[in-house]
Amino acid sequence: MGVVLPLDEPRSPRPVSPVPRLVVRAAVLASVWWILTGGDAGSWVIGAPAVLAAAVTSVALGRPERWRVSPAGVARFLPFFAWHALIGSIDVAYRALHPRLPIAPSFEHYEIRLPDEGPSRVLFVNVVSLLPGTLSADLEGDALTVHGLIGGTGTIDRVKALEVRIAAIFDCDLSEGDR
Amino acid sequence: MTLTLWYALTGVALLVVGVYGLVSRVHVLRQIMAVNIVGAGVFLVLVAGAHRRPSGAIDPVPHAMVLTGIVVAVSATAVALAFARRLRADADERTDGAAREDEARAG
Amino acid sequence: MPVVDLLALVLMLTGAAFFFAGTVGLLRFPDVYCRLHALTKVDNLGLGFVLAGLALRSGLLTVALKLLLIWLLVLLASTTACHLSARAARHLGVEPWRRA
Amino acid sequence: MTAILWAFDVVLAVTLVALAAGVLATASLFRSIVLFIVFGLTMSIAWARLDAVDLGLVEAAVGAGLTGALLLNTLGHMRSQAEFTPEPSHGPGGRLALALAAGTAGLAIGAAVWAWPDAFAGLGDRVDTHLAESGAQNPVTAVLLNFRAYDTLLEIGVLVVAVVAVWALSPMRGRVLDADPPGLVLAGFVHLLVPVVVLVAGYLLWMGTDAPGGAFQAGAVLAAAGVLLLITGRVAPPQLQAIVERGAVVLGLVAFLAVGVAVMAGGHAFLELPDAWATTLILLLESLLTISIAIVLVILFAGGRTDAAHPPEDAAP
Repeated sequence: MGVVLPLDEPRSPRPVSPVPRLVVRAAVLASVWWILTGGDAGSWVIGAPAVLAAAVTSVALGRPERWRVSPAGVARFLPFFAWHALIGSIDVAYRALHPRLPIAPSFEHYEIRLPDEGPSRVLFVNVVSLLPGTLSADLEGDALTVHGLIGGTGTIDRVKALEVRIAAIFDCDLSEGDR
Repeated sequence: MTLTLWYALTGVALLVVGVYGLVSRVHVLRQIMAVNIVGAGVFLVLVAGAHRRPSGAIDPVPHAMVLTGIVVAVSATAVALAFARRLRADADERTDGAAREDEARAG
Repeated sequence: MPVVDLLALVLMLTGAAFFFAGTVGLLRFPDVYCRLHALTKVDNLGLGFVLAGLALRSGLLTVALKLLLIWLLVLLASTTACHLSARAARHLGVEPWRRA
Repeated sequence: MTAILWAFDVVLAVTLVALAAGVLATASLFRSIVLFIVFGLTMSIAWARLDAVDLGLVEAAVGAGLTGALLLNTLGHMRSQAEFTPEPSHGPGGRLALALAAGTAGLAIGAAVWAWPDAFAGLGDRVDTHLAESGAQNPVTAVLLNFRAYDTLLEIGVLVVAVVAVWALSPMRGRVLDADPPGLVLAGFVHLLVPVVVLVAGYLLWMGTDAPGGAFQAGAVLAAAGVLLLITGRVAPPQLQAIVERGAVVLGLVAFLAVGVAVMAGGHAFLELPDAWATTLILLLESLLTISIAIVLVILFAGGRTDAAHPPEDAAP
């Protein structure tokens, strides 16, 4: 099962109604407001118009996309991310403090298989920069340039492993990515 | 030395640096930044002075004035920058015009 | 000192240590691309530890959630800034460093 | 603990002065502007140290963020050869004279500051006495929107005048803004961030009545979102010809005047908020001020008028 979040369906023949998107985003933003104000009931005088304005802004800025988030994918991704972000930081910190500066930087190229322009790609390209030894340095179409701090084939392997995890969050099929 | 005095003197130091920069620098952008630094120094003196209430609370009136001051400073900066851009654009136009005349005369 | 406060202190000091290492990396790494590794990864983890310590000290769920929100926004902003900096450097033709 | 705090104060003060000197001494204007932005952020730490959280918020958003964006934008307009300008030297004698003059003025002001009495209540006690009837728990907001509402009225007037001045100076011919398409990562960032920024502006507005925050902070944060949309090409530069934008610019000023005059019907002086209505009126005024401040700051950033008579040419240099 997956929660249907309103966004994109690039090849959808019919225009997608913005109303469900608006409702879902307003709900998400309302919970953010709740967090900000610590659940102050009186704050909704400003909160309700602010949430509405934010939701309308969000819908107006996005393309009429539709995407799904798989809770199971998220549940598997979070510990993966936490662990690798921790390892990644310790690794860089170690290399920065090491007297001989053990780094061998190089640029590597990677063909992204995640669907075009969707939120999964944005998440992917951003998270690459937080994982051990990899940093997304450029993006042209499907071609991602990764800066590896240690070089070698490990860089691409880690990026590929991450892409699979991201695909699981958004229920994407990576095999049809080479369209 | 109290907290008030320390930060007020820091504000005075910023004021001195800013004034010196304003009169010694020539590029208009740097002069605009110098004025902003002078402003920051003055604001710092005012707010440091607001920290002297025996109760330990702050005096909100200088705070409100400085808050107003920061917003007025950014509008003044924007107007100054608009002047700078206009001067630059007019200067460019003159040079372009002169270059065209030169070309016409040569050709 | 209560155990919670002690744990919070340890978390915040760990965060500070990461910030220190990140800054050392910024100063020691040879080119813009390597420096971005230090800033994006190490400083953000340091911030995460500091915020975790603060959340623990506050002992309030809403404060903890607010701090988590701040951390996520900083992560988003810094990975975006990192990508844009690296991209701009590449487009400007900044040569990557190679070990001589 | 106090020793650590003193060490912190010393480091902060030295950093501030060194950054200010760096801004003025660095040869590259770009670096100079970056140092200026860092200076603004460091100032906001100083505000926090002086218990001026309201100011810290405004300084970070306006002093560092918006002023920095304005400066960078202008630098971009001024063509690249302006970037490195050797500052003509005044000669050692001239520089010494200037430094002596500035230093003497500093010593005089420093001496005046040194002579300050250690304890000085200022107007703080009077604000505290009347805080309950101001309609706001945050004394800074109480001063801004009630006790000294005149100042705020005139300030929003200054903002409107600034827009008119900028507008009169520069019909936006030539390059409008960078035509570079934002790219997937930046577009995704803007898409996620801007709605949250709108929400945070609302939050600062709501908080302002009883904690640090208020119309200026909220307006500045909202303006930052506007600037982000502008530089990533998501919205066109404000069209001042459009009645909506002109209306938004003067909204705060008009509302302020209207409230100021309306209370006179109840036998109050101009801008003297009746106690029973104060909270509602402050929130209303602050909401409208937020919108005006945000739109004014975005227009100041866009830095010129676009209208039918002067359509912006394409961004080709």
